[in-house]
Amino acid sequence: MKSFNSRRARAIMVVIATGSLVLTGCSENKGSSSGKDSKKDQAEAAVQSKPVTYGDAAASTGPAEEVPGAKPGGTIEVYQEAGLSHLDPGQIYVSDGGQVANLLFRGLTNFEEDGKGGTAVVGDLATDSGKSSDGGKTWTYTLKDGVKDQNGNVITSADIRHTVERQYAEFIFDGPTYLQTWLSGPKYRTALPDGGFGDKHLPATVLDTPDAKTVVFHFDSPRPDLPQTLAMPGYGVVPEKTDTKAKYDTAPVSTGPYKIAEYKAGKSMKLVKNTNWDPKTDSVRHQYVDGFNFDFGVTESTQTSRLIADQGASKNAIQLTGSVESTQIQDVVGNAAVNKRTIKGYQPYVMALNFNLDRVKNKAVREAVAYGVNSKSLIAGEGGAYGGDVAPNLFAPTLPGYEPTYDPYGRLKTPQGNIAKAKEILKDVPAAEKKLVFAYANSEAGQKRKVAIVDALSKIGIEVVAKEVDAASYSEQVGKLKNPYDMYINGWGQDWPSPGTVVTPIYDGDQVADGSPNYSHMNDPEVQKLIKKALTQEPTEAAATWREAHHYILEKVLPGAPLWYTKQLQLYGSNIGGARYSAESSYIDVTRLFLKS
Amino acid sequence: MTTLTKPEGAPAPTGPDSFLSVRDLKVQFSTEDGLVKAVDGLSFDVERGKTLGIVGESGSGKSVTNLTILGLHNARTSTVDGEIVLDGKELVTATEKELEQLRGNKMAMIFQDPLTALSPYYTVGRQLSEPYMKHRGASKKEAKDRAVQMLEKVGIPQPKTRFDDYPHQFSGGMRQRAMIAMALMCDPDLLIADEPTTALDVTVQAQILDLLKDLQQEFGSAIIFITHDLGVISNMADDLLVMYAGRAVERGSVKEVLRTPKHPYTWGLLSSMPRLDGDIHQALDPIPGSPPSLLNPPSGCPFHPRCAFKDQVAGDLCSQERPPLAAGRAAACHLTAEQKQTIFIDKIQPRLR
Amino acid sequence: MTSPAKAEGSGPSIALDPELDKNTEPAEVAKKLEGRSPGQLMWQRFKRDRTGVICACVVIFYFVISLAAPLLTKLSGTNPYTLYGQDPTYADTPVLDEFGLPLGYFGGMSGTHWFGVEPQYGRDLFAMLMYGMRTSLFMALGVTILLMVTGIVIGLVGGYFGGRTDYWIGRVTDFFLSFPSQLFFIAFMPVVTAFFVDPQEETPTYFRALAILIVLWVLGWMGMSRLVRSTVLSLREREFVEAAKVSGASPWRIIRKEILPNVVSPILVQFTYQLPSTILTIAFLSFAGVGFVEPTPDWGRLFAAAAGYAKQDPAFMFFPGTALVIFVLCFNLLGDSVRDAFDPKSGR
Amino acid sequence: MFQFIIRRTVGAAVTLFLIGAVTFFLFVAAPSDYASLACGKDCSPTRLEEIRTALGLNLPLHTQFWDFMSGIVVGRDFPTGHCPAPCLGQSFYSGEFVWDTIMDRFPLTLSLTVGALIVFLFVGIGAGMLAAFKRGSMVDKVATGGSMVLSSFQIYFLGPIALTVLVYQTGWMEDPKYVPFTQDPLGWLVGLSIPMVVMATIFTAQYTRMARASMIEQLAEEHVRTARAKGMSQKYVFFRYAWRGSLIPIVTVLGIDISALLGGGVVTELTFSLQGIGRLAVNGAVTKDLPLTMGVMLFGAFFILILNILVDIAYAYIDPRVRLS
Repeated sequence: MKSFNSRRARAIMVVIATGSLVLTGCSENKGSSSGKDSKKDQAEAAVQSKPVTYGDAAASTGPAEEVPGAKPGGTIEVYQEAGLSHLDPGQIYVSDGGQVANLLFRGLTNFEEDGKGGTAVVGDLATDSGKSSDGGKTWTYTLKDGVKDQNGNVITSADIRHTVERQYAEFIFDGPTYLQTWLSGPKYRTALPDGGFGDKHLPATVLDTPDAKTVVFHFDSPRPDLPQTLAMPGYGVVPEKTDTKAKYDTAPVSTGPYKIAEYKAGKSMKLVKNTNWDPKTDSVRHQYVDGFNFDFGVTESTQTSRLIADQGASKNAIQLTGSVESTQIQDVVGNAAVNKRTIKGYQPYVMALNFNLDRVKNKAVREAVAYGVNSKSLIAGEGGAYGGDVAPNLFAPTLPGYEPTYDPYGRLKTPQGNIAKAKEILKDVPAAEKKLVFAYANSEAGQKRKVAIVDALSKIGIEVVAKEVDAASYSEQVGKLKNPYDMYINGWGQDWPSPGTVVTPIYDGDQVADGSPNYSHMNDPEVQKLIKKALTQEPTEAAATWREAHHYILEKVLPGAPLWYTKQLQLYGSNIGGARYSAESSYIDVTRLFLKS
Repeated sequence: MTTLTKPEGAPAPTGPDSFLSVRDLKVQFSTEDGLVKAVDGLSFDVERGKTLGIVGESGSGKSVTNLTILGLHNARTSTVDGEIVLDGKELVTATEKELEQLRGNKMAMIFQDPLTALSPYYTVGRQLSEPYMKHRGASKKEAKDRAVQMLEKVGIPQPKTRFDDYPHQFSGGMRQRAMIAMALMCDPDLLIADEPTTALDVTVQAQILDLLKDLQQEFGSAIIFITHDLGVISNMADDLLVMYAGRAVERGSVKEVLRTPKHPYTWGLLSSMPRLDGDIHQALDPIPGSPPSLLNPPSGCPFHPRCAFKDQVAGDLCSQERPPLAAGRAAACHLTAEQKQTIFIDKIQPRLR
Repeated sequence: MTSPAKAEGSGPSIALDPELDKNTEPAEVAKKLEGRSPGQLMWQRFKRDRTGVICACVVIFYFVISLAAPLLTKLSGTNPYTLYGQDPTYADTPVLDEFGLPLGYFGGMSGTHWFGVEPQYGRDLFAMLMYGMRTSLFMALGVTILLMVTGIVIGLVGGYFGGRTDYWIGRVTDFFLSFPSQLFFIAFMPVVTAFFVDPQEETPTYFRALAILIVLWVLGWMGMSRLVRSTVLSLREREFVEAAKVSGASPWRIIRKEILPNVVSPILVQFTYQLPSTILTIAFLSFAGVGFVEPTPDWGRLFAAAAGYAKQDPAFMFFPGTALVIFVLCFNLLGDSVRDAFDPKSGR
Repeated sequence: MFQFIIRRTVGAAVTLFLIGAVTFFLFVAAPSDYASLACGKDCSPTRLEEIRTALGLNLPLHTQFWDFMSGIVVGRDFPTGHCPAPCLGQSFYSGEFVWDTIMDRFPLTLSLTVGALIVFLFVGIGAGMLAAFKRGSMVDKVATGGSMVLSSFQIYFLGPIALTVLVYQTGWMEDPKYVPFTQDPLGWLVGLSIPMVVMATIFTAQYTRMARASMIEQLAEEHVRTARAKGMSQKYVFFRYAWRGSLIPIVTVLGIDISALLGGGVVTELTFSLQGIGRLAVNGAVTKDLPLTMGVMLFGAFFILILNILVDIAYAYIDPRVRLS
């Protein structure tokens, strides 16, 4: 799962909107059309949804291609509203941690983007993106020469094994679980309770390290996506000798181009150059600037105001995972000079109104809601056209297999809801079933969503009981199997560009559990069959299977009504060079930034 | 002897021996409720070494008059007319700076309530020394010596240690003594004592009065002594001025005024005063009614609404015409001298027995 | 932790001594003659204070329009809940542009939307403001009255009975005063709300109001209590109270007949200061995200939300902001006038 | 004096204990499961139990409370290490010792509140006294009127305006930031000047009005008149005699305002994106981090108590009657 945002980011509810106070109120606002931009975005999205290619040894050899005009020196200011929840790579799953991990940690593989929409997986610590055999059941990685951590220790296959094995330990709980599950099954923790810290290790039939440079993974079924899985920040290497277990989370050992010089949780972090990082071993990252100063606690609205103003230190500043404050979008987009300094693109998230299938059993009700919801008003709450786009289905534009015109509930035609149709469907539904409990996070954004949902659904004759849930525990609360709610809004995004990372976690009946992202508790044998089939198929065949599953889920089951696709709009200071959108992270690409002066 | 020869309202050149001369003084306050004539055409003189007593009810303008002499009236809300001449110096037109030089130096005031009149935030010694340092240019040391000397003079035991005490550490009587000491720091030629003993018990009162008398003899100051206690006045003052509604209604030497009062108001004052040797069964006889509004004073004689004898005056004279206060020993009343004599002997004197 | 009694006696409305000082002695005498009660006097003086009268009118006007919010919105034909910018019913009269900002002049002012519309959802600002003022004013009124009553009772008891009672009341007051109340609001408003609510049901707005009321009340009565206590302390020593005691009046009678009438003026003055500050505190709660939630119209939240559109849509801030500033200003000025009317010495 | 200090210390300790108790039990009473919050997404029942144990949530409530409170005095031992006294526990969330976190953030809040305090006391009392001195003049009207209008504004309203005018539009000043005073006093002042002044503005008005009123009142006091009767100059009387007395109501109200000051600090920190105690409180509340919330509340109360003691000392300094009784 790539959850929509870090817990803390969701939790920090207080957004103080700031704005420059030039009285422009007396001029008439005739409304400008951003439709053009919208179409451009759609085209870009198509580019973004290109499948990933697997790079060979040549592509994996450093140094990375020079960024045009790049020059060394200077320190980049990084604005971020909420502090990082984790620095232990094993615990990193959410995007803010991922962005930082890209500067600090290296895994076996990494994504490399060409800036034109092409994304490749290349070898990072490994010489290439991995060699599969046995029909995709066995993957072999060879480590590059001369890769050292910040202490100058050479990274060996033992470190890789340790990195994998520590994921089995109890103190790692927020990171990705794909690899462990594939290696040892869903109850993987029982396979190695002490996480490899003792004498016990995974058997060589599962994870083999025949020599200091070779790592071999053995799976019981084909895992064609492994190179992409290993590129997740959560599988960044943790050198065995310097692992401090739980304490590692605040003081990790760096293998990337930068290392932590000072870290004050929730307040600030200073990164400086890691002199033991050798550019010749890295085909993706650069080390142009001397360091990064992370400034946590800068609200999105302050970030936006500062970056629009572009004064002093803000010229050297970027937003890490924050985006332009929704109230200030017009100031950014409406001003050509500022608009030049933006990063735009689709994020991988699809926001959906998920139904608790254990409670809302009448499909007519779900259908009526799907017809009746007002995507436009919800998007308006996110900042309008630049905050999101109407989602006709459950696949994001960044996902391979995205179908822009697949629109079973007429969302594109009536983005404000098809009230007549919904009413008609509800005609024969007894009143008791028309009362739905809607849970929302008690934050500013959550309250806005509540207003839109209640407004839209009351129009079609649904009685909505809006129940606030503490913003910090929203995911936990609605993630409970026995939650008392009928519907809730959740966002979901791919972990890597494959429908498998969307359909499997959120619609696979096997995943129904407390805290599972299968928020609708959907357990449909037909879907499970399709998932099983697709996961072992080659990409082109799999695409068709995923498509079938998608259509089946949306039309036959309807576990949730698609609402909107989220879009990214980030701003950076005028002195920042090399800024571009990373389709993989859906944020600014931090590996290639430099300061112009 | 105080000269009491000038007719009221007719400013006359100050006599050679008249140290303070007040002529036709008018003080008006503008309040939110209208214009208040607190003092309305008052004249009197005080000689060096003599004491003028001023009596009157609350609100008769006694205190305002004396604050005005010192220039301590509220300049923002009040206007002052007439003249006040102190030792040849005109005070009404004097600048604030000139007044500052005189205050506490040439003229000093002893306030009524020693509890509130001394600042709680500074030591008694400091409060005493300040004026001496300012007016005499004395050093801290000199001022302290002087203050200790004065404290001793007014009868404060251990003045050296008491110098550093705060007022709240003093008893009421001691505070009043300290007040007096403070007023006398610079040997003032004019001392205004505004009910200096009202707040004190009788024994202390007597001590303080003796003290004042002694000091007057020693320094030869002129004293204006304000009180509504006729007993105290008879003991202290040489001359007496009776005030009512911002005006002088009777004046003369203390003996004259107390023995043969000529104004119905003075009669009232005297009869409302209990006497130690009086018949305990005889009821006191308060003046009927209450003091007049100064916002809207009664026409004619301001005392007429309360006057029991106004029907003896022909016609509406009392309510229409303000009786003048003649020069010297005089009373401002429309009653004829004979009428006054008859009334006093028939009705008032028996009660004073 | 004891603050000295004398100093306490000189709180914000220090000049409470009903006896005027010597300078105004004649005036006082004059008034007595005219035989008006202090209340009448106060009223007369107040009537003459033009600023005070204007402010009183403004304040009354606010209360009237708050009361009449449903009527007024009936007049404008709008309500604070309809999303005019998003509702398909109103699709033919667009009020928002692509950025969710109001179309037209000055925040989308028009015959339908008198004060324009709110960005993003396009709700009618006039209706939102009217209803929002209603929420805030009545909340503030409720809280203030509770605070005053509690403060008066506790202050009276402490001040009148003195001794041990006063000592312990003083300690309790100190305890509450050392509470970091604003931090407490943020941390515990959700908790207090949760106490009242069945987790299955929607939190009714009045529960939320109740929670706000309780928290502000519990942490807000101390100022009033201290003021009343110190006033009562000084009154207790006064002759007329002594006289009443000597004549055998019961404590309750003394409090009611002798003391209460004399603390009315500081209480009234304090009230006029407390109410606007309570409004601002409620606005603070909304700002910190622990006050009322959408879609309950709330003045403070409106103001805080509008601050975010200061540049893009200044009109959105203009109306609620101006209304708030004028209201707080007038209420404070009114407070000054009331104080002056009770106590001309302290005034201009 | 010694007795005074002893008494105050005991009182403060009792108050802190009670505030700790109230905070703790209110927090615990809230229907949130902290362990499951900390457990993360992949939360197995065993893991939940482990977290419960690690956080001490499996212990009886009174034990938890006692552990926390005694830790302040004697320190505590956590699996991650020893937490020396004064130990305010370990954050559920970041795993840091709360005391360390608070100590890291407190200098900012202290700078902000004390800076604002100094600004509003100086400006407020100064303007109020000036207004009283020049009563009825233009100066008086501007000072009183201006303070009235400003007091009707809010930090979150003035803050953005100040930023826009001084930083974003003109670039006259840098974005507000905290530089330790010991490192660069000038940078400290410049960096925090906008937040300090904005925060002070809200309070200034009240103090201007109060200073003016109490000054006018003092000027009518008899002892002030006595001082004038002694021939002391108007200025001397004004700035020595009247001033002293006029401070007493101001100091009284200041004592009551201290917790509001801390609250003002919260809003200011939020408005200017500064990282102080206020932000910590919000984070603690939002993430349901009990030790952090407890720590911040206790520390806030401690701060208030300290400032209150300072206020009482100021009292004694101003009024000798208090000093000796």
